[in-house]
Amino acid sequence: MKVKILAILSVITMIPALYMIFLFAPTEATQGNAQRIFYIHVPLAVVGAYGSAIMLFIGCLGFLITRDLKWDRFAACSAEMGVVFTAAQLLTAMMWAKPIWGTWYAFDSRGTLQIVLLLIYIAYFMLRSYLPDREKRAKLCGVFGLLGMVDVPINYLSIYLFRTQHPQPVISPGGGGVDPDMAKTLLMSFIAITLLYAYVFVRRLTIAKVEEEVDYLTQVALANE
Amino acid sequence: MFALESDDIRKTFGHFTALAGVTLNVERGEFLALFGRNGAGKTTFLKIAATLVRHTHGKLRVEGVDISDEPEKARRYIGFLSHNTYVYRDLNPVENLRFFARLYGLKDPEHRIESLLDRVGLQRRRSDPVRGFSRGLHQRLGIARVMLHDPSLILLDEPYTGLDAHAVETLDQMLDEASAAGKTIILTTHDLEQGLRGATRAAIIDRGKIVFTGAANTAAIREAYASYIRVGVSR
Amino acid sequence: MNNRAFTLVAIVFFIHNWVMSSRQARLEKKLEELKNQLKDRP
Amino acid sequence: MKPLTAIVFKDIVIEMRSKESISSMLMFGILVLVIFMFAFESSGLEKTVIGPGELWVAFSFAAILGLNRSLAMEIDNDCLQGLLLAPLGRGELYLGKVASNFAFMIIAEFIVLPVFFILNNLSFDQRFIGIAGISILGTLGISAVGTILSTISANTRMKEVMLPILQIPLSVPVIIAAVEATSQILNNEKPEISAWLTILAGFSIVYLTVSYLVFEFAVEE
Repeated sequence: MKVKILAILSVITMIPALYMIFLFAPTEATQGNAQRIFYIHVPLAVVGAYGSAIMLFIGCLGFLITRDLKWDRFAACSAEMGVVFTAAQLLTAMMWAKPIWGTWYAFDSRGTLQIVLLLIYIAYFMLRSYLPDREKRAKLCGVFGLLGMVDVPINYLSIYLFRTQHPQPVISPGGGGVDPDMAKTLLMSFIAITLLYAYVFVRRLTIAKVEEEVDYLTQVALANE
Repeated sequence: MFALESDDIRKTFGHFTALAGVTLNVERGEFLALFGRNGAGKTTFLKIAATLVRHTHGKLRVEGVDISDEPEKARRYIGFLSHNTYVYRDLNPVENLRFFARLYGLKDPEHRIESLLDRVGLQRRRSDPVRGFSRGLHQRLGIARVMLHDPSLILLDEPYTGLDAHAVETLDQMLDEASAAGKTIILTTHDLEQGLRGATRAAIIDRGKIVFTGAANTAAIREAYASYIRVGVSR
Repeated sequence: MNNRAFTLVAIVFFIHNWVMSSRQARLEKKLEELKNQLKDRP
Repeated sequence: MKPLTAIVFKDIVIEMRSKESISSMLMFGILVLVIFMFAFESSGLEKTVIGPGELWVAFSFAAILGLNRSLAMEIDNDCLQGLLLAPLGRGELYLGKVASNFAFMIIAEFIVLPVFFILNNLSFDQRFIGIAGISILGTLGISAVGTILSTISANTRMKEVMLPILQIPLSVPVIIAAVEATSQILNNEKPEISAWLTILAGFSIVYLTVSYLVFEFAVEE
C-alpha cells in the first residue's frame, strides 16, 4: 500500500518537474540547453549517491549495535540504491561533460569521489552475494559497510586537496545560476527525485522481507525432509 | 558453587533459533556428557560457553564470572577442544605451546610445556613441524594446548571424531586424570558409549533445549537417548 | 545530449524497476509454493 | 602488550620456516616495477612523473598478496579460533595482526625501494629517507584496513579475489596521499607535504580505532 502511494506521488511530481526542466526554466546563457541536465544531475547526486551513503552508514551501525536483521535489510537496500542512483548520476554527468568540457569524464574532486563511492557500493554487494550464511553475511557486511562509509569523508578530503593543488579550468555547473525560476525548477526536481528514491527504496525493502521469508521456509522445508 | 551456570541461554537470528533456552548448572568436578543429534544445538552451546559465539538472551557464568561482562577473565578458566586442534602446522609442538603460553601470560612456561609433552607422549616429535603429524598425534598436541593454562572447565566438542584407537586411549586417559584432579568436564558427542565412559552425569539436548538430565549409566539415560537420538523422532 | 541523458537515466530506472518486479514475482511464487508444501506438515 | 608481541613473534617464526609471505611480496613488487619500466620506457615520460604511481601500485598490490598469505595461515586448521579462545580482547588481537602484517610489508618494501631507485636511476640521497618515511605511514594505513578486510574476505568462497575488491576502493585516500607526497619528495618540492602526511596519519588513526572496535564482529562465528 505504502509502495503504491509513493509510486503515484513520484509520478505526479515527475511530470511537473520534467515540464519545468524543459519548458519553464530559462536557458542558461553560456552552456545552453545542456545546462538542463544539471537539474536532474544534482538531485541524483545528493539524494542518490550521498543520501545512500548516509543511509548505508546508519544501517550498518544500527545492525552492529542492535543485531536486528531489519537494519541489515535497510543497509542492503541503501547499497542497492547507491549503485543504481550513482550509476544514473554518472551517466548524466558524462552527458553533460561531453558538450561542455569536451570529454566524457573529468577527474574533478566530486566526480572522483562518486566513482570511489560507486566502487564501494559494488564491493559491498559482491561481498553480500559471496556470503551464504545469513548471520555471517549481516555481520561482515555491517563491518564492511561501516568501514566503507568511514572512508567517504577521508576520501573527500584527500581528493579535494588533490584537486585544489592542481586547479583546472572547471566551472561549477551551477555557476551564476541564481535565477529564481532556476531555483524553483531545481527544488521541484529535488522533490520528484526524493519521492522516486523513497518509492524504489520501500519497494526494495518489501522484496527483501519476502526474500528472507522464502529463505527461512526453504530451510524449514529442507529440515523436515 | 557451580563451574558453569547457564540461565535460559538463547541464540536466535532472524527466524532461526539455534538454542531455545538452555538452563543447565554444572557443579565443580562434574563430568557431564551432553548428547544430541546433529544440529540440536550442542556445539552452539559449547561455543557460547567458550565465548566464541555470542548468545542473544540469558546469562552464562563460568566459575562465577559472567561471560558477557568479563569474557577475557572467563576465558582463563576455559579449555576448549573440538575436532580441530587450532595449532599451527608450520610450527613444532614446543613452539606452538610456547606461543599459547605467552598468549595466556603463563609463568614458567618451559617447565609446564615439558611435563605436558611427556604426558601426551610427544617428546620424541618435539621439534618436528606439526604439518607431518598424523591425526592422532595432532589431537594429542591439541590436548596439550587445552591443558596448558590449567583450565578448571574443559569443554570438548566431539573430540573423538577421526581419532585412531591409540589417540582415543590418550584422550580417555587425560580426561580421567583431569577428572580425578577435580576439573569440570563437559563433553558433547552423539555416541552413547563413548560419552558415558567416564561421565558422572548426562544430559540430552534436542531442538535447542535440554530435554533430559540424569546420572550417567542408568537405564533412564539409555531410554531417553534411544527415544531422542537413535530413533531420531522429533517431538 | 539533453535527450540522451534523460533517456539514459529513464532506462536505468526502468531496468532496475523491471529487475525488481521480476524478482518480486518469482519470490512471491516461491513463497506460495513453500507455504503449500508446508501446509500438510505442521 | 605481551600477547601482541607473542603474535608478531609467532608470525616471524612461521615466516622464517615457510618463507612464503615476504618472498612473494618482494617478487611481485619487483615484477610490477619492471613491467612499468617496460611499459613506459618508450613513452619518454620523466621518471619522476610516473615513479610515485609505479611505486605505490607495486606496494599496494604486494600488500594484498601478503595479507592473503597472513590470513591463510590463521584460517588453516582454524587457528583463528585458538586465538579467540585466549584471554585477550578482540581489539588487541587485531592490533597484533596489524603489527605483524605491517612488519612483513615494511621488510618487503624496504627491499623493493632500493630496486626502485636503481631502476629509475635516482641517487640515494635524503630523498630515499623521505620516501622510506612515507612508506612507513602509508603501509600502516594499508595494513590497518587490510587486516580487518582480509578477515572479512576469508569467510567468502573466493578469498583471494575478494580481498582486492574490498581493499582497493577503501585505500584510495592512502594511495592518493602517498603518491602525492612521494612525488613532491622526488621532485624536491615540499610545499604542502605536511597536508598529505596528515591525511596518511589521520587515515591510519581512524581505521585503527574503528577496526579495533568492530573487529569482534568480523571474527565472531
